[in-house]
Amino acid sequence: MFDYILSTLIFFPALAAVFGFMIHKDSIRAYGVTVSAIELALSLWLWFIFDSNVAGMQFMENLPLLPAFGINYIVGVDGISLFIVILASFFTLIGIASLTDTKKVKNMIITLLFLQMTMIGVFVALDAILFYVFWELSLVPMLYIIGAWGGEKRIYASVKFFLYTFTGSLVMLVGMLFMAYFYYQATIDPITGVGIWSFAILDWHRLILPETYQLWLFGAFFMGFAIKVPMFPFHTWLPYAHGQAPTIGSVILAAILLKMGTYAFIRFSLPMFPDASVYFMFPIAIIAIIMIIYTAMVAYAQEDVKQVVAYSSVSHMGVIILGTFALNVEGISGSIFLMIAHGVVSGALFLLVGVIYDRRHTKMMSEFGGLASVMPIYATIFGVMLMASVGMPLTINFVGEFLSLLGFYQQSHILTLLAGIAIIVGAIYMLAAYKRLFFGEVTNEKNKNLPDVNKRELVALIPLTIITIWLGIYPKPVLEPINNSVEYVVQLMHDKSITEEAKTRIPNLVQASMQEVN
Amino acid sequence: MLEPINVSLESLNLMTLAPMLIPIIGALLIIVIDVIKGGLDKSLYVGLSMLFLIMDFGTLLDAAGVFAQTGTVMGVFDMMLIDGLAIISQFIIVGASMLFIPLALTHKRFHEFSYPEFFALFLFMIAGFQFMVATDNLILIFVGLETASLALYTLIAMHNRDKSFEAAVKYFTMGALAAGFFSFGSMVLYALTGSIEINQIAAVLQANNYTDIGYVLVAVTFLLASFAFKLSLVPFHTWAPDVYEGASASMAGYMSIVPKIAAFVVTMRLFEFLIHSGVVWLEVVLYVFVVVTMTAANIWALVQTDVKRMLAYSSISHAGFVMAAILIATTQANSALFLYWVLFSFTNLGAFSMLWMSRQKHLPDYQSSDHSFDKFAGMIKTAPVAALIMGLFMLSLAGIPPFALFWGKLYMISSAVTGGYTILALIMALNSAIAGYYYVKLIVYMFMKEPVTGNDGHVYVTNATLPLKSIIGFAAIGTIFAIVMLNPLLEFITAFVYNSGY
Amino acid sequence: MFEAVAFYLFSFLTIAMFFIAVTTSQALYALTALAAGMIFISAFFFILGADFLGAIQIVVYSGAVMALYAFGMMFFDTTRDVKEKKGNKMIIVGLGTLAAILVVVIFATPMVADNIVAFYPMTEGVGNTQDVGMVLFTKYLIPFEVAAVMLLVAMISGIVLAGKKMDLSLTLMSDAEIKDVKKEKNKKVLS
Amino acid sequence: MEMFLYIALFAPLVGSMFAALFSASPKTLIAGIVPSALLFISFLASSILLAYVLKTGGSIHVEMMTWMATGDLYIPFGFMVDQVSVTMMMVVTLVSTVVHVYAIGYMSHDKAFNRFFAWLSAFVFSMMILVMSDNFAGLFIGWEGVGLCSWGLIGFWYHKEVATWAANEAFIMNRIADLGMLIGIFLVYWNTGTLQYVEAFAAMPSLETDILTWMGIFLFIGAMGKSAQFPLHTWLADAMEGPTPVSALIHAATMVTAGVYLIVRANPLYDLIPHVGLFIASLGAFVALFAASMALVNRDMKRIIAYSTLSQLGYMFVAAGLGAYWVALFHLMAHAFFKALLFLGAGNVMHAMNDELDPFKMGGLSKVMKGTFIMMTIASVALAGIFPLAGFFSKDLILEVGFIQNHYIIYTVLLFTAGLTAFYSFRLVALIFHGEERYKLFGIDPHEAYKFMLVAMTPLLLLAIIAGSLKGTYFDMVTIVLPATQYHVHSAVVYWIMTIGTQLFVIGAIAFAYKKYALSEVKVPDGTSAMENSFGYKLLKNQYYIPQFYENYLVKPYRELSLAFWKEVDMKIVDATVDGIAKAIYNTGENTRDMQNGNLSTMLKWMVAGAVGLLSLAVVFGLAVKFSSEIEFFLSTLGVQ
Amino acid sequence: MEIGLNHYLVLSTILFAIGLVGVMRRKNLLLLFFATEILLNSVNIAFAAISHYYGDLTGQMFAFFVIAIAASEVAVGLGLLIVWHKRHGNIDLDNMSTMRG
Repeated sequence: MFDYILSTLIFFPALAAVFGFMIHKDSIRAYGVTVSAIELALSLWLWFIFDSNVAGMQFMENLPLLPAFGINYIVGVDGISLFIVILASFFTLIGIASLTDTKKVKNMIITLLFLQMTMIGVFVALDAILFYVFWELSLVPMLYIIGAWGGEKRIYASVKFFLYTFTGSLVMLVGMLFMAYFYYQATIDPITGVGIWSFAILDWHRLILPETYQLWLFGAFFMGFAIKVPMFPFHTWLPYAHGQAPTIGSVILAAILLKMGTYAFIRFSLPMFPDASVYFMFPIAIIAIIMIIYTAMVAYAQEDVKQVVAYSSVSHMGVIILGTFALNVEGISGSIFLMIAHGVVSGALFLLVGVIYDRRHTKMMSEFGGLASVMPIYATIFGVMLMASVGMPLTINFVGEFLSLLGFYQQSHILTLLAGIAIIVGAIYMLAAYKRLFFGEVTNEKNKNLPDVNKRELVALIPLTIITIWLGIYPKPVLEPINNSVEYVVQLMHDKSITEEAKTRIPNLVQASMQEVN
Repeated sequence: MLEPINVSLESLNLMTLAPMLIPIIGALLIIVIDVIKGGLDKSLYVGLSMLFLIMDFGTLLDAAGVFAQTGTVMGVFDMMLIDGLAIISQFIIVGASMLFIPLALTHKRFHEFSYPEFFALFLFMIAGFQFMVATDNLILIFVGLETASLALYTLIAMHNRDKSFEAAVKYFTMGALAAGFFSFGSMVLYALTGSIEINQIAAVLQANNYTDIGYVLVAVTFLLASFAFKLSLVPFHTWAPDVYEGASASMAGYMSIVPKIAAFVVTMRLFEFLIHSGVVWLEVVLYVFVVVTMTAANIWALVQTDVKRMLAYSSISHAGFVMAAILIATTQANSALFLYWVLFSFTNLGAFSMLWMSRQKHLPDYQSSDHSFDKFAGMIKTAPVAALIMGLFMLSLAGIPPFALFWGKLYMISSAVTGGYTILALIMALNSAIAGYYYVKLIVYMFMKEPVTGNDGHVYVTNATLPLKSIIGFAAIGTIFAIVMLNPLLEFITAFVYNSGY
Repeated sequence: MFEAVAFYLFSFLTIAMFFIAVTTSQALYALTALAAGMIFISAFFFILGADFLGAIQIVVYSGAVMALYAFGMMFFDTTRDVKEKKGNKMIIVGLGTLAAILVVVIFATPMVADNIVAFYPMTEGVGNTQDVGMVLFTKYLIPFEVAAVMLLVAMISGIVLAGKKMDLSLTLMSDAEIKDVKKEKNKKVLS
Repeated sequence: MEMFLYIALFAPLVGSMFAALFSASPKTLIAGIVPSALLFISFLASSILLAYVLKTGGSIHVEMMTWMATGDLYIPFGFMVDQVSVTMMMVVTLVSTVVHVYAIGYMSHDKAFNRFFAWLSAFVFSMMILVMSDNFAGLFIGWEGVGLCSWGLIGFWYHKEVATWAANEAFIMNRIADLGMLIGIFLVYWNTGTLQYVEAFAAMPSLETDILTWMGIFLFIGAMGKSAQFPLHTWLADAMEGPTPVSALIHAATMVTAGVYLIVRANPLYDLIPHVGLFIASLGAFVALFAASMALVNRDMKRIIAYSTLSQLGYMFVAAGLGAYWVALFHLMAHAFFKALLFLGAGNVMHAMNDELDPFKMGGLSKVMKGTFIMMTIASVALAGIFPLAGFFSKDLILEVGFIQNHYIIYTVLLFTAGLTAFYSFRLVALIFHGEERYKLFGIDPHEAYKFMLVAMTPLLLLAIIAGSLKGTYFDMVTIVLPATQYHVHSAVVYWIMTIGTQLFVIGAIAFAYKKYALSEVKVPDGTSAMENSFGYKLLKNQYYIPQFYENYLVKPYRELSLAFWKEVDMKIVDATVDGIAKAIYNTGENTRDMQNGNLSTMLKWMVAGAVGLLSLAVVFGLAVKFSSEIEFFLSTLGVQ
Repeated sequence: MEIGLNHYLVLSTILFAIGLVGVMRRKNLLLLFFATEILLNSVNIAFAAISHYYGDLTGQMFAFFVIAIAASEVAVGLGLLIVWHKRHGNIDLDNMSTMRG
């Protein structure tokens, strides 16, 4: 069982989804909650049996799929992916438990379970094509969720989401094929003249490419990842998708799906193309800063509270990107932690927006005002999440944001200063939105008697609040495994980098620790 | 004086004829049965055809075994050429036919199946295609092609409604023009080399070092034009949408697969050596063909309002995509072509079968054509399983992993990458993205819209019978679990293609 | 000399005939011109020593094909003037001449054709027909048989398409209608 | 001792959480009493720690647990009680205990009584973290924590638009400064490899001056925000929208002094960069004068006190900037006592006057509110720096520091400001407590506050009076960690002239204020008098037009730019490009689909056209190959390679 | 003046071009089929000529099969025309554009 835990994690929800077709629609919710609870238990168990001191991959499985072309079913988990996997199963449970949409609930739950399979698959896949399979497959359930349960412009939004990300990933696919080809060429046996086809990420990590190749491949992968993240200027699908998606869709999109892009940067771009990563560090940092400031300003201008949260996601993803391209342990660990943090916080914020949407069927801030006196508990939880979102210390976000910025500071002072504006502009739009929603007198008659959060909503929100604060105060259990794996990755990058600049930009941890010994 | 001819029977290698003879015998048998006792039910003929196809398949297995052992076999005065290409393509032809023929057992009655001749012609057509792929003699290619085409025109027309006649006439007329092109091209090649056998042509041209490049190009032009017609490459594609629309859905699906694989094999035989000899012109022209066909067909597919027509354009686009293999002309690319086509036949036949299953005789008010998009609105509510399966085929066609066609795309783009066609690889990828739109459009209709009033979902299964459902189920399973059979398939194809020298 | 005269004469005649065949607005003229052109083509075959082909040309084209067309013409009642709508003539003529010029330009240059070996050389002193027969029934046996199949296909197709059964379309009839028709008509018609 | 440390630190948190439990339920007295009691416990614990520190002269250092550890970065939750932090702890716990008790009375009629105490205690907890942390990251936790609580408390009456606006303004302005602080922290980390005070400061002397300068500047930017130094000062006056106990605790005694604390704490750094220190001192002097000038004409009781706070913070920065850290800290402590007292007194007045804030509408309140009158007067005297009250010892010391270090401009400015301080303080006292009972015009019936509130204020009163006498003990204690420079004017004559002169100047200012506002007829200004229309008055009244400037040139453009970014850039450029590409593709299809017009003739033409097109290409290519040598020759003559 | 292979090829091309013009210009299907016959016939001349000049029988073979194909096409084509004519009473291809786009 230990050996196949990852496969179990991937395919258990899919199997359950298939069986879900047979369940009567009145009982499907219980079924969904049970299944996702089991899944969460499994992933927590994975954490339990995970050895935090090991930097490399654990629970690897290797099954030939298309060995003739080097495609295998390889899965494994390390500190980088472990927590995102847990986050994915956690949010599926939260999502299903808090589901208020009663329309076609059976389809929704089955779709969610499929989505869960793809999400977990993406994060544990160690074969590029397997990764791609899950990566693309995840679009489909999301397309359905947005398109079938969304708002007025749901079809436009869902198709835009689908096509935009699909286009980017196809470019990435070409990049992957190139990478495999380069691997093939690098492994050509001089005697037989035959190379090895391999799409295994760990194999690719070992491959040292000339810088020009790295630059091009980095670009190709970048297209796929950047659109997914989404990075400026490829971000415009996101507001539509979030704006139109049902609550659960937004939650999962923000909490997990966006993380695929940033995760992929760490899993693919950095270790595979260290020199290109250094080369593109500043352009990407500038994009990240544009994301941070520009989208924060756009968020400030929004009238729809969900759009505020949506644009805030883009802004936060900018910080994650920045941390990733700090290319040192502090920055990368921070960005991974921020992925989890942003997942929890933005997921919770979307859930919170869903709460008032359920009651009023509008998300326009002008319709609200003074909710703090009508829904005090709601306002409190919202406030906690708001403060987490603006990066208040002792909340989960701060750890990630702090480390990301701290990390990048080593690379550039000015850019970090600019990126740091995040903490100002973030506060501006968030507080403005909070003020419009919760402060002031209750002016709208319809809001006078809104019920406060009910039990079902609390079931979803309380754990998130607890996690937000718990990991803000005590991030060690999460940060430690991340740190170990990141140190491994950074060392790998340093060792295989070829340009002078990369050697200096990417710290050499071995040397550093040697110095300490001396 | 003429010498008496002494040919030993063994040197003729008559076994090479077996795969083609079986359907011919079957066709003749069907006609004879009809003559002896008419009025028999179509299921008899379906069964008989199926039997003969299975036997045909069996002989192909045998031939494959022989090929694996001894390599390429020539037979009957070196007219027949049984190499890897011939075998794989015949597998596809016969296999796709086996998937097609049970589709005749619809719930509703359609005109063509009331004829025993339909089945006879169908078998003749298969034989024609088989001859076409199993030779490198231009005459036999031509005759095989015409046999198959004439039968095909008739099969289309036998659907017996205005649109099918229109389709058949259009197809026929353009086919006649294409036949003219083919014969003219062959004539020029003959004038150049004194031969009409592809390998000899190649040898002679090689020996002449392509001195008469102008002549060669004229020949290539006309041959290319005629095969571009068969393969529906833009701008020779104009027949395809109309013919697909006019033919019955099952026939349209069949047409998108079998004639094209036959044409691809011939194209591969014809152009492979030219490309390798470095005729830059051909490379450029094929490049343009590939890109234009993929892109233009995709763009037109975007604006279609009828699913079947959309699928027709999508088939054109897929053909363009696969045409890239001819351009790239490496073993990997050629293997990719066959791999792609095997996977494509599952998916596309499945998709067209779904349309076939939902074919009504009379259009309700809300439909503007047989398979307008409106018809599929809200399908998930009224016919969930059918909607899921249709969605599956669409996703596969769009190249969403892990469904069948993705692997074909993957391998094809990879072959472009390996072949050094970077830009082409990118264009192929981006075209897949454009194509995503119209496939998703149908999914949007099926899953995200409300059903039109008066549509209770019965319409989607109006033709459903057990055989139809089985075929669709088979196609669906093949589409989903393609990955399982992929490795042996790829190894088989690569070995056969490589050992045939392509 | 004779050859040259004959070539140019018949060239002129065939070109003229075919030109009439594609341009005249009288269907009957077109048919006649076509038939004449076919005959003149057979003359080339005879000039080139392909006697068998010449004979076939006359028999098949002038005999069978023309007869079929004539029958068709009467059936379709196209003896009256055929109105060719005014299309864009420029395209047609332009494309036609361009094609001709291009190919002629190429063909006007003599071929190098060094390595041409006659794979099936004509045997000296043997009649063309005999010669053809030899090749046809050895090397081209298979195409010959396939051609037979093709003709069979064509025949079946012709019969099926022109047959009476096509008058009623089962495709367009509902199940109830089909039942009624079945009762009335001979069972053999509709199986 | 560690136990006391934890008690001192976490007692407020427990109190806060206790009150938070009741935050959704109606007012319960217990939600006020328990946090107050817990704070008192915290105060006791702090006192014990103080005693310990005093006795042993050492410090207590604990590391509770790891917070963040990745790469080389290691940040624990570490706490340190040394002479400096214990001073701050005493100030914080004492003032907050007083304020808590006071608030039980002050907030007794408020619906959100429970929530108030939750926030207030949370604030104290944050402040304790701020002062007790042994590293910069922990300091930052407290730094942000107090900001958060300040936000919650300024906007406590969230149904008031101005209150929430002020809360957001305070938060955002503090965030601007926090960015500087954060950058400062990054600088510290990447240059010293640690964020622990001890290690970081130990490593600093070996660093380049440039780096240290930047470090100092960025950390000071952080301090500027919290301590509301120019140009980030506007929030402090607006923050007066919060309940008065909040103003007393946060915006007078504790939070705003965090900036000073930071500079004091980082004294090893600032010792290395005296030029930055001079800048800090100059800015401090400027702010002292600048804020005092605004207080002169203001008609809002609380704002006047806020400006005075601002002004005093300027003094503290002067001291800190000039290296007189212990002086700064001493003034901080003394100021906390009398300023809190002043605010609480103002709270009493507000209660009495039904939340009326304009002192011109009061007058003669000394009759009804004797206790408050006495307390506020003494607090004002202390503020003015009259011997022998607290202010005299701490403030005049700062003047001396300036004088001794030969910064005569600073000295002059501060001296002048001292006069202004005295004037506006007593202008306020005079307007409120003396003269005619103008409030009667407005039909208000003032009453003295609850007894226990006044009792609660007495410790502050006491300290405001006697704090000066603690100077010696204090000096001995803190100079163990702070530079022990004594600031004595060497010439006794000069010293006495200076001291007496200052006292006379100040007393003169007080007398002037009394003469103008207590003894003569005072009318409620209606905007018609010549003075009110003078440029200077308007300038001061409008706070030098700085808020307007911010509104017009920062806030509004930001809002407009945001809207433009959204509507114009995001929607019309970025998104429109994406959609444009999609539409272009779709329209191409729509426009070219007529190629397929269904007419067979057209189809055939397309086919022939295709073939002819290929043929043309073929001929062109064929000719090119045939005449390749000629073409090459031709091209070479043209100079093309 | 010697008549060479090129003469025949040129003739064949001219005839082929005439056929192409016919194919493009004819709107009556029957007459359109005439034009396709011309296409095939023109090629036949060239085949026979090449066969003659090379002394190789293959060309004649090809021509022979082309004739066979042409004949078959006529049968099928006429069959189609008959069905169409039965339904519509004309064989004008301009009436034949129900499917488009």
